[in-house]
Amino acid sequence: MLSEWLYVGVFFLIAMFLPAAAIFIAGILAPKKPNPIKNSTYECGIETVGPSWIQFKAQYYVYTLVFLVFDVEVVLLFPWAVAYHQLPLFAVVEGVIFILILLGGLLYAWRKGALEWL
Amino acid sequence: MTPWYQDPVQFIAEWLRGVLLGWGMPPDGVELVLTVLGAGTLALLAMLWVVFLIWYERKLIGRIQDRFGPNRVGPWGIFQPIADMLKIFTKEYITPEGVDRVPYNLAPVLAVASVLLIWAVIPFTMTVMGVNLNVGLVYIIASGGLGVLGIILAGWSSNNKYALLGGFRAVAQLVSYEVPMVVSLLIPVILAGSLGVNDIVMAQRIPYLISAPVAALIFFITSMAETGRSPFDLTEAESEIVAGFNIEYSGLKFGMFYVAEFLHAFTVSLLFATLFLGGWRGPLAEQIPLLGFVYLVVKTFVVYFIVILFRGSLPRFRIDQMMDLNWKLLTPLALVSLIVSALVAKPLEGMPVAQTLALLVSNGIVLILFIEGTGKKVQRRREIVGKPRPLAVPHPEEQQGAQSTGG
Amino acid sequence: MIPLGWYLIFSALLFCVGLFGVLSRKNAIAILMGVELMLNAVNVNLLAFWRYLWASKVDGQVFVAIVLVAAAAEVVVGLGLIISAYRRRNTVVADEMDMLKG
Amino acid sequence: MTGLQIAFLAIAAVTLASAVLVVSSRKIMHAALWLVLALGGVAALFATLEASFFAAVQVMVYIGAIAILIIFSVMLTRRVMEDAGPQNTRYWPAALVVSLGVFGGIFFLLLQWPGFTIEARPVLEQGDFLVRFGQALVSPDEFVVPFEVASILLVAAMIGAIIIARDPSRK
Repeated sequence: MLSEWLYVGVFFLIAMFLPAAAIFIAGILAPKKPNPIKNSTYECGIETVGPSWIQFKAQYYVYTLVFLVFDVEVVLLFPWAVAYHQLPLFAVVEGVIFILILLGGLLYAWRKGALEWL
Repeated sequence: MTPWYQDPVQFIAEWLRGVLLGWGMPPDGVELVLTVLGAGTLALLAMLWVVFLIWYERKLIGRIQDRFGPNRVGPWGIFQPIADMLKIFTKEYITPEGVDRVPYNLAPVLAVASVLLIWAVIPFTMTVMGVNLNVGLVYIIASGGLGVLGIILAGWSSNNKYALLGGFRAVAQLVSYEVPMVVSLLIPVILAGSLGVNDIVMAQRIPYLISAPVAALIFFITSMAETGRSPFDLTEAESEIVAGFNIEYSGLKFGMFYVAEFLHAFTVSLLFATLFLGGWRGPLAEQIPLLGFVYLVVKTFVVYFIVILFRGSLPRFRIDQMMDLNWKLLTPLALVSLIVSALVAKPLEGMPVAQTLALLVSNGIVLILFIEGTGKKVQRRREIVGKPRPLAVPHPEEQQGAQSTGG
Repeated sequence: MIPLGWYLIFSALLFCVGLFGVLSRKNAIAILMGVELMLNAVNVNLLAFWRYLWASKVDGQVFVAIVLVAAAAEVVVGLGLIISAYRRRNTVVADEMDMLKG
Repeated sequence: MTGLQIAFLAIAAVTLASAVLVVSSRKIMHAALWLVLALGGVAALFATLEASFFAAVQVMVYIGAIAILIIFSVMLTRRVMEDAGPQNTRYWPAALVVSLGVFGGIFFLLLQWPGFTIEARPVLEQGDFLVRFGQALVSPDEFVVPFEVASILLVAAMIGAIIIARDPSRK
């Protein structure tokens, strides 16, 4: 068990190291001739953030929120799914009730218009 | 011991272990060295593989669009990506003013790492895999979360409104499509009774494409969306938000996002082949592990071909259509098919053929019902939009007169 | 092997760092981050006791799952409230959110 | 000192350092990014505890979902806090005293406790632990009520948050 996670840790470090090394090497090979105009932000549009812009973004936020709830519910469903073969029928039905509650929440959010892109 | 040509990787590992032990290294040290070597080789091969993928995909897209594709450097242009690589390695990094240095440089690294991480748990043959983690599927989903983090970092640290907007869009899209994907992955878990990727492959005497076609379909669509390429490439819609979250990146830092995208497209094909097409399974694959690798590669390339075909032939979705597709079709469909599969498979346990048939039929019914339902809705919308609108409307009185005379 | 005490001291430290964040931060989102740290400290503790004392039972892990659910619900509602307050009052400073006073 | 102990100390040090930065960083966005690192460190500690499932779930839920949601809200509200000066209230020394006091209390209690130096038993029935976990979650004499209530709680939280967070100008 621990050796498997050791492998995962080593693999994670290597997976971070390889692209970082590539970027670093390219940084050495590449020319460096910065000048203020080249380094300015594209279209110079930094401070165009207004209240209307923020209102527009709220929909992104609602999607993330619904996603978080689904993610956690699925985490609870994973052990149920793994144990599926060892469960009697009524235990499977309990899992199904769990999913039905989730589906009900989704339908409610749908009817409330939370899933509409505006 | 099996002959070397049947399972070369195991053979080399055994040989290396013997050599290192012969040098008098402690056993723990030997294991650590083997772990580092194995992980390093796997990750390096996966990254170098991108060179081939870029050529293959460009060639194929060229054919789809009635072009030759790359054909100048080497036979069939096969060295084109290497030439491109040499070029991009010597391109200047332009770091704009006001970026947040550490997140800005971390983002491309995370984007590549999140895709590479998936390779650690994929079984290439019966014996050769990075690690046989018993929670492999959760691990795969978790590594996807790191990719989302990379994009949000890129979008925010660039200090650019287009990058921020693109980052918001990309994250909303990736996060939304993760919901049906995760739910549809529960169905193979139910059928195999394990979260380990190799266990799922082992359990596929009949590929899950047959016993869980709806889950396979949802997984295919959502993983296409997760790669963020056409028809789901709203994150980099040139006409709307210039280039999306990676607008301020240049040189190899941009190249890393590019690499991550190509590698991701191949990796999801690999995952699809593993989870739904039986991975390395095939005739004689258990006796000769090397043969399993060949099966896996063939299956993966079939899926990869379809992925590229989709990319080359479908137009981009509008963002509201894309979100509707996810939340109003795929998510309910995934939940309903999960319920149906769980209820249908239970009474028929121990009868694999009957179970598979029942699952296939019930999946088909669910799919048809959903397509019927949404089809009608789309029809209605089309009627509203597509009502004939005459350019010049006659005056109401005139119209009445015309009608009375005509009648 | 690692003694159990190491995990307990670690989680106590993490809990207190989170507590400091909750007590001292102005920004409501930062307060939520402190709460997250505290909940994580609790999870470390639960899993450490599970591993060292009741490794053959699942109760410890079920507790962790429930804490996870509670943390998710707390973040969802808490951030929803913060965003709503931000819209109405244009502030995320916890002391300035006094809407119940009218 | 075994390799595992060194790994533990390194992970714990990184986690605590980033936790301190979470609560002291001036830029709220940086605090959120340090939070990601702290959560990752906790996930690594779960792995050392051989709680595989929760190590992976920690990354999937905390980093992949909760941290993303927090970063989103920071982005949505960032303009207000940009130039607001120090991020801690003026009572922060009092908060520090309270936190240190709580830690001192816990530490003192731990020293009194005889199980302080317990070492883990090496054997652990890992094979079908997840199966056992799943059975416990839906078995009526174990945790089926918390299981279903968790679902209701989450759905209720989702609905509540949607209603709260909706654009007030929209009908």
